[in-house]
Amino acid sequence: MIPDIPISLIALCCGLALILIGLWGMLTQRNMIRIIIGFSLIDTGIHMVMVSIGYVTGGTAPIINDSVPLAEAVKRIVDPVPSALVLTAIVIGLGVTSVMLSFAVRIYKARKTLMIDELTESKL
Amino acid sequence: MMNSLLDMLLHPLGIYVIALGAGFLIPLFDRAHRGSAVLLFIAALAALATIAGVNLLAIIKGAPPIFIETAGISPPFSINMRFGLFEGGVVFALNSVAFLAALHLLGSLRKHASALLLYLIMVMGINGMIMTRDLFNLFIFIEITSLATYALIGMERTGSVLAAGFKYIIATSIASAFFLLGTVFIYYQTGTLNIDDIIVHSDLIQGPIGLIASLFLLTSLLIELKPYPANGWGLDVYETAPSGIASLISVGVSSGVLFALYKLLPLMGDFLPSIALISGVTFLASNIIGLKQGNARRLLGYSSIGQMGLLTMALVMLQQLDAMDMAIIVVGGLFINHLLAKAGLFWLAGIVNREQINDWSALSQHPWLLFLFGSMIAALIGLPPFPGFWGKWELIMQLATADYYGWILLVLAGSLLEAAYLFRWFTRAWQGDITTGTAGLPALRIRFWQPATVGIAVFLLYVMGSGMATLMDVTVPAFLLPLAAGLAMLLVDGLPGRLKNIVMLLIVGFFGIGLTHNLTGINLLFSYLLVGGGLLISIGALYRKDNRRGFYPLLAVLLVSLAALLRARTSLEFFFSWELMTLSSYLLIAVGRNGLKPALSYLLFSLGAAYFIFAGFAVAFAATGSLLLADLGDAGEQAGLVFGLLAAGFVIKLGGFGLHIWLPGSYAEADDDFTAILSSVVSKAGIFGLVTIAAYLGVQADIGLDPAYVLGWIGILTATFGALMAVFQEDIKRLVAYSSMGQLGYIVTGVALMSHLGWISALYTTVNHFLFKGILFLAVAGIILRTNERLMYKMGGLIKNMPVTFTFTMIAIIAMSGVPPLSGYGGKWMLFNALMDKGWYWIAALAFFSSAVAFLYMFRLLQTVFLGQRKLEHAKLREAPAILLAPQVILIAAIMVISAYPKLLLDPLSATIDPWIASTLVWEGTSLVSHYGNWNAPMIMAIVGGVWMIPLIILLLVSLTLKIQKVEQFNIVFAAERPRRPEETHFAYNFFAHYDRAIGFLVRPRATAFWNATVEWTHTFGSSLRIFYTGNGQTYALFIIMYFIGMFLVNGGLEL
Amino acid sequence: MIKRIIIFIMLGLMAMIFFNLASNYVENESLLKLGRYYAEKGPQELGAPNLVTAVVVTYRGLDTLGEVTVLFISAAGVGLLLRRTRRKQNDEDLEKADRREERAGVHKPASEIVETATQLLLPMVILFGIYVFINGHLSPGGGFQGGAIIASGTMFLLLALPESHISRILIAVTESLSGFSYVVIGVLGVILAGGFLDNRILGLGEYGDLFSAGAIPLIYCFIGLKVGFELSAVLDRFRKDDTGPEKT
Amino acid sequence: MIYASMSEWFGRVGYFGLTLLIVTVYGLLVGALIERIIAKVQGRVGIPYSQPFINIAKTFFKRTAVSHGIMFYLGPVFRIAGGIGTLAFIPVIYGSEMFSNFSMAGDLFLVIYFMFFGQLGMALGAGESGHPYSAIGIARGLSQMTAYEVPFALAVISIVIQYDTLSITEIVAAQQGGWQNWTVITNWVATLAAMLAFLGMTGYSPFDIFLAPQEIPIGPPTEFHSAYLSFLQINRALFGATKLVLFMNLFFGGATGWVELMIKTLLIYMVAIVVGVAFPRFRVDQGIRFFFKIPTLIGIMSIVYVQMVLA
Repeated sequence: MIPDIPISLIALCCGLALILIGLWGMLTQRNMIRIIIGFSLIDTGIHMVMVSIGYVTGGTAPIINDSVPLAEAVKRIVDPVPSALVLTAIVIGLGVTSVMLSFAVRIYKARKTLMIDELTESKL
Repeated sequence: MMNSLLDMLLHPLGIYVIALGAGFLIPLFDRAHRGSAVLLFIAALAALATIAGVNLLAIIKGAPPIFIETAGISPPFSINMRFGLFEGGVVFALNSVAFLAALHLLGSLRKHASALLLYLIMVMGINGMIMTRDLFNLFIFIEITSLATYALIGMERTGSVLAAGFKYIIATSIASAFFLLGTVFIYYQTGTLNIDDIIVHSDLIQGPIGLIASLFLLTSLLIELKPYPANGWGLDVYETAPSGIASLISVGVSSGVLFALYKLLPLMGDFLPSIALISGVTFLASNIIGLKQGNARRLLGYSSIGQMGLLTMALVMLQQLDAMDMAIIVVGGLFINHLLAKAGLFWLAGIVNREQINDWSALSQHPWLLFLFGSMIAALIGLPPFPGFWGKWELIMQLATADYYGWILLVLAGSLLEAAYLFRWFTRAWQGDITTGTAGLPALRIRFWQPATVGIAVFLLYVMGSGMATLMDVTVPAFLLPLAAGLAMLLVDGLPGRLKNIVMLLIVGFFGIGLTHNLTGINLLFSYLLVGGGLLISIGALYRKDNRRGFYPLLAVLLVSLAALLRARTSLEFFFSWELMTLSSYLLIAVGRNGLKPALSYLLFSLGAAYFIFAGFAVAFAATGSLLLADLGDAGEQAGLVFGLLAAGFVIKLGGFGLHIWLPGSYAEADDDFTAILSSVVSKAGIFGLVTIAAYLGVQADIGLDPAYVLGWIGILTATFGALMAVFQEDIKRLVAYSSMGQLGYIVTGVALMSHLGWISALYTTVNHFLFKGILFLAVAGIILRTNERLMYKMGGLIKNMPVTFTFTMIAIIAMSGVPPLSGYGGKWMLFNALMDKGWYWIAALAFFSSAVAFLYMFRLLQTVFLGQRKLEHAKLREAPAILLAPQVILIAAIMVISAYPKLLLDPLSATIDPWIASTLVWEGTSLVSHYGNWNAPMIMAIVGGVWMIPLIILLLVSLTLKIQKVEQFNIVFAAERPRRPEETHFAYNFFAHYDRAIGFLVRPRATAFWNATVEWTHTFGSSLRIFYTGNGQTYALFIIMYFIGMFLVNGGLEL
Repeated sequence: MIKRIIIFIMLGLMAMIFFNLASNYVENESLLKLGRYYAEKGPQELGAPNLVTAVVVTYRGLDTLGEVTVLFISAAGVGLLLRRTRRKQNDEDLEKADRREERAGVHKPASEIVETATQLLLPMVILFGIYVFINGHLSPGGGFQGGAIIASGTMFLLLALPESHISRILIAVTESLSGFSYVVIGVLGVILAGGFLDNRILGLGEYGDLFSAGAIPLIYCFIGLKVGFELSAVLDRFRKDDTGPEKT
Repeated sequence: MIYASMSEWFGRVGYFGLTLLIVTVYGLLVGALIERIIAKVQGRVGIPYSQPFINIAKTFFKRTAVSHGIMFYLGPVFRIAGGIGTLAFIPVIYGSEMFSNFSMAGDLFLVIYFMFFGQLGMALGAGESGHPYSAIGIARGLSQMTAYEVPFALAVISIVIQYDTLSITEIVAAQQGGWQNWTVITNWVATLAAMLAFLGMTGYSPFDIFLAPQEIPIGPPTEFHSAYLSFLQINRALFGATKLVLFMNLFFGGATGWVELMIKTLLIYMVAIVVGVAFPRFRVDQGIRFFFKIPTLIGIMSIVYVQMVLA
């Protein structure tokens, strides 16, 4: 069984599983910090999905130097694009997380609570 | 490549360079000096708008779209951007609004350097979303915008805004996650990230992965557009965020997302129906819920979401119909409209700073703000001359050509609902001192510069709206003349009231005659009634000595738009003038004593009517491919539907049976002189419309008799119930108002007959109605002026004080009643003959009945007001002012002439109709002969004069021998007792109590109850639609997930 | 409870959708269009052995500029949200509460081991960060990675010496200037080379050398500095805000 | 021109004066006759035939008068003008150009509408007196009118359909040639409806509450006296007779001579009298509801009848 499963599929499945776990966290945890953690999990999951998508069977890091000469590059490296995208995505995720955290901090300061279901004053 | 630095700076790339450069430098400047940072910020924003503007101008002048490539590598291997007409337009508009919003917000923004840079970069982010052609780059710009938005929302750091902001973050971050996932899988399938490249290779997007990836992208963008019901998080932010930020979220961020969706639409071909449905439902649902909303900002939120739904729907529809060339008008118009109006409203909300719409009554003290407020609301509803009007027009036309009638219904119903709550809000604001809530609040303190940004937005709305007219097939100057007249009057609004009236008469006369002098046929006839009549009745308004600020400009708009209406060649021109007329008459009613509430129902019914007309025109356009009114007749199979819709519209406007509930209130509460104009002049516009469509459709297209027969019934039921309801009124204006409704009913029936005689009777009655209703309402104005009462039982015996008014009223009433020899008889006679000709016997019988019923209220009017016992406090009243009587004299003279020589009127009327229906009038001398009988008006006049004179002379002669004793008021045979007070003796209150006992059940206010129930039901429905708004961020997140899953299941997920 | 059930149903459906994705996923046998182009042309065009860096800095340079912007605004946003309000009369209670917390030992000084380790490791961490971003075009790594490493140094510092002072001015000036310089380099690309953010404003140099690949190392330096300082600022902000989250 | 010359015009006026006189006198005599019949029924002697004339003379020559104002003054003028005018528009004797009056000015429709003229003027005159009974009486009378107008209008429409004309002369013409051609035979449904309406129109019991001869002194004209009252009295006879003539023309074949006219109208009148003597008075609302039920139904049936049966 094991050899049949491509490595990137495993990564992909892990990534998707992480996303699900993150969603579960965001939907069920009332504590805002945990919700933020849920979001981070989703983010990470997506990053894993991205990287696994970029994988080419048998590929190596896309650095063209002595070990991977230019002529063989096309055949031997993994796709550099998803890696580049992941880099950006990570930073964005970090930005969002930090802002979310500062919201949580501020909400706690204003309301003395971190429970999201206690913040329903504007709704109708 | 680019030689001078200036060229480079003005290149669209400069938007990024300047925004980022300035953004990065702001903290540095701030360290040095806060003021310099602010200056840099303002300068950068101005530069953003300037760059967009310069480039847009070049493109409009014909330059090709600008493609911005980066990295010196050509796409798809590097990121590129596009600055074409659409991008340029949106970017320019956005940057300009962003600039204004910044000015509006400057007070709070300048407190923090980071707020400045966040704002700047948010604007840049939106620019990027619009211009970039790379999918992943789009994601980054979405994120930039979102992040900046988050921070700015939280800027004030109060509990509620933070809570709302957190929900917003949760929702949008899930949406972003979806977007990212979608992007990745799209890349996986196509191997490219360039949107154009993806579109070229869209065949590669296939199978379950393709489907899921596309749905991820689509759902993400839709969620960002806040579709119902997954939009509670957005509303919370609208409600709590600083107004400037909320305005930018509403108009800026959403527009960016919408543009992104527009770019990706070629990939979404399979999902267009679901997108349309979602946005349509959102539009409708937000507007229904809006009805229940009491919080001003949240209300704006619903309106925003609704408008975005409409925009999205319009966009998708155009894509689906392959009519993207219309996007510039439809989406462009709606977009600009929403952008400016909604932003302006949010700013205004910031200035007013009152949470509950009830508390906006503070605005009543600020007429100019009220003006701005009203203008923006009118724009949002899509009233002319604002851009939204043109956009909605074109949208409906396009929908009609595709036979999307359900969508037309949805758009119009949604618009009507939106009008309902927005104008209700406006009414509250105008109303002022309502008791609830305001007591504890201090008056508004508004600095003079604060409304400047709002003012600019409104100004731009007017400019853009008027400018858009040039894109359409409209004779612009003619149709903007009403506004010009209004503007001119506005400039002299400081003058004394009477002087203004004279100026207005001159202006309206000049414009009106200019507009109508070369008309022919039916239009010419109505030009006499509408323009000439309008001027004549307006003379009566001179009796008011007060200043009446705002009254004359509106009246000028109304009267000139009536003239423009007659001139309309196309349905668009017609509808434009029609809406302008609706709007101005609404405002004129609203300035009446207690006019606001009835004005609201007037407006809503009028808009409802207008939308029927709108739909009718749309169907006609779809059928004929032409906007010309003259081509209406070519509608072929659709003619019946067109006729039905248009007739429904006009009948509502005339206060048709069951749809009349707006009428008594508006007539009663409008200023007394304006009521005269409303009844005798403005109502004729509806008749004009009815006659016009009857001519084009009824006769030319030969719709068959069924719709006409229905119309005939509606007309006669209107007449009957109008009369019956008039009988039971205590309020003199309501009585005359219902009577007006009844009389218009005869006209409707006459038109519906589709025969020469029927039309002659309709037109003849129209003229006659103008004459006697003009007299009646002016007389009523005089009575109310003198007595300061409207309840008839509080009057009585006024014949002694106001004999002239009494005489005029009596003559008008005889003319109305149809008693020979005065002019009313002719109308009745012709109508009856035409009905018999057609075989509409039941209608004829009802016509008999209703004209008999009419005697009841006519007599009541004369008896309880002029006859009977005079109230003690009325002993010293004077006759109505001469200036009020003067127009009545002219009208009386006209009645007399027409009564004696109806041929003078009938010949031109017949000539008007002859082109449509061959004349059937047979004259034998002065006698008009019909199939059944004849009518010899001069002879009748002579005989009646004779038989009246002879007893009179005899009585006079006898009187010479009599000792006639003039007696005091109470000298009557009253059980030998002399009543002490007139109240005991004046039989007036509940005059027809016995009649009420007998058939009063017929006129219990069922229509009112029905409409109230409808309103109630809509409200209940609206609140039940709010069930999804729990306020819990997690629930909202769940909705988003469900939304995606729903999209997935609906769009083929079940088959996987 | 119903809500929970719905959530689980939804998650189940989501899992089903994901299963669809995974079951239809086929590992790529060869490079996709973009990847192939970059692999074939990248080294010659831009002179950077690390293709990821080539993509990040030049081919998708606009993304990266955006990325930097994202970080910049999140730092600004965090700063805006967590700014200290000017002490007003009614804030005094809060302040008192803060002092009580301090006395109660919420801000415990770090242990000696941490302190010492920090003193020892901090320079090396920072140096390593600098190495990572300078060599971004040659080996795995780059401006963001390097910046993050520098920021982790800051984290160290803050853990070890909670009271240590990080110069706001230094941060502000550095991030402003480096960001601005990045934009300037981008603009220079328009003037001197093929387009915005084109790295070929400087010579491509000897393939594989430290000073090669045009402006890439330069850009990565700015990015590294900027990221490092911005992340530090964010961390600093969270520290400075004196409402430590309570255990719930 | 229908009236070709001035002399013809004057001739018509003269003949109309004659008609007027005959009809008025006849109306007064019939009034007296009715009074006598009622008296006989009630076991009294009753008034002499001269009594109505004496009454008029008395009131006309009364020397004192009270006026409540100009409209009060004009009320009786309107009233009698309404009566005279109505008669003027009805051809009285079929086949007689002399007694066709001014019927060429209009048709049946004109007559029906002109009947309101006098009522309206009267109402206004009475109203100015300031007496509440006047107003009450008029309010009741008008209400009742709207009710009996319905079956009447339906009947009229029915016969207009039947004869395809509105001209009274032509309607009468169509009924010539024997009693079997009278509308009462050919279109008995319409006649029935119209006769029921007629009961309301005449103002006898059970539909006399608007006059209410006992409770409200004499209904709308409460305040009138002297010459004003004489006008009203004359009109009462004249107008009543005119209505009879109209009904005779519409439903009973018209008359070719005065004698026929008198007999027919008297018989028509008797219907109202018999019903009036036999039935107690309705309240106003009862009366109104009555007319909206059976008579209206009959009226509707008359139109159906004329369309289904006679077509």
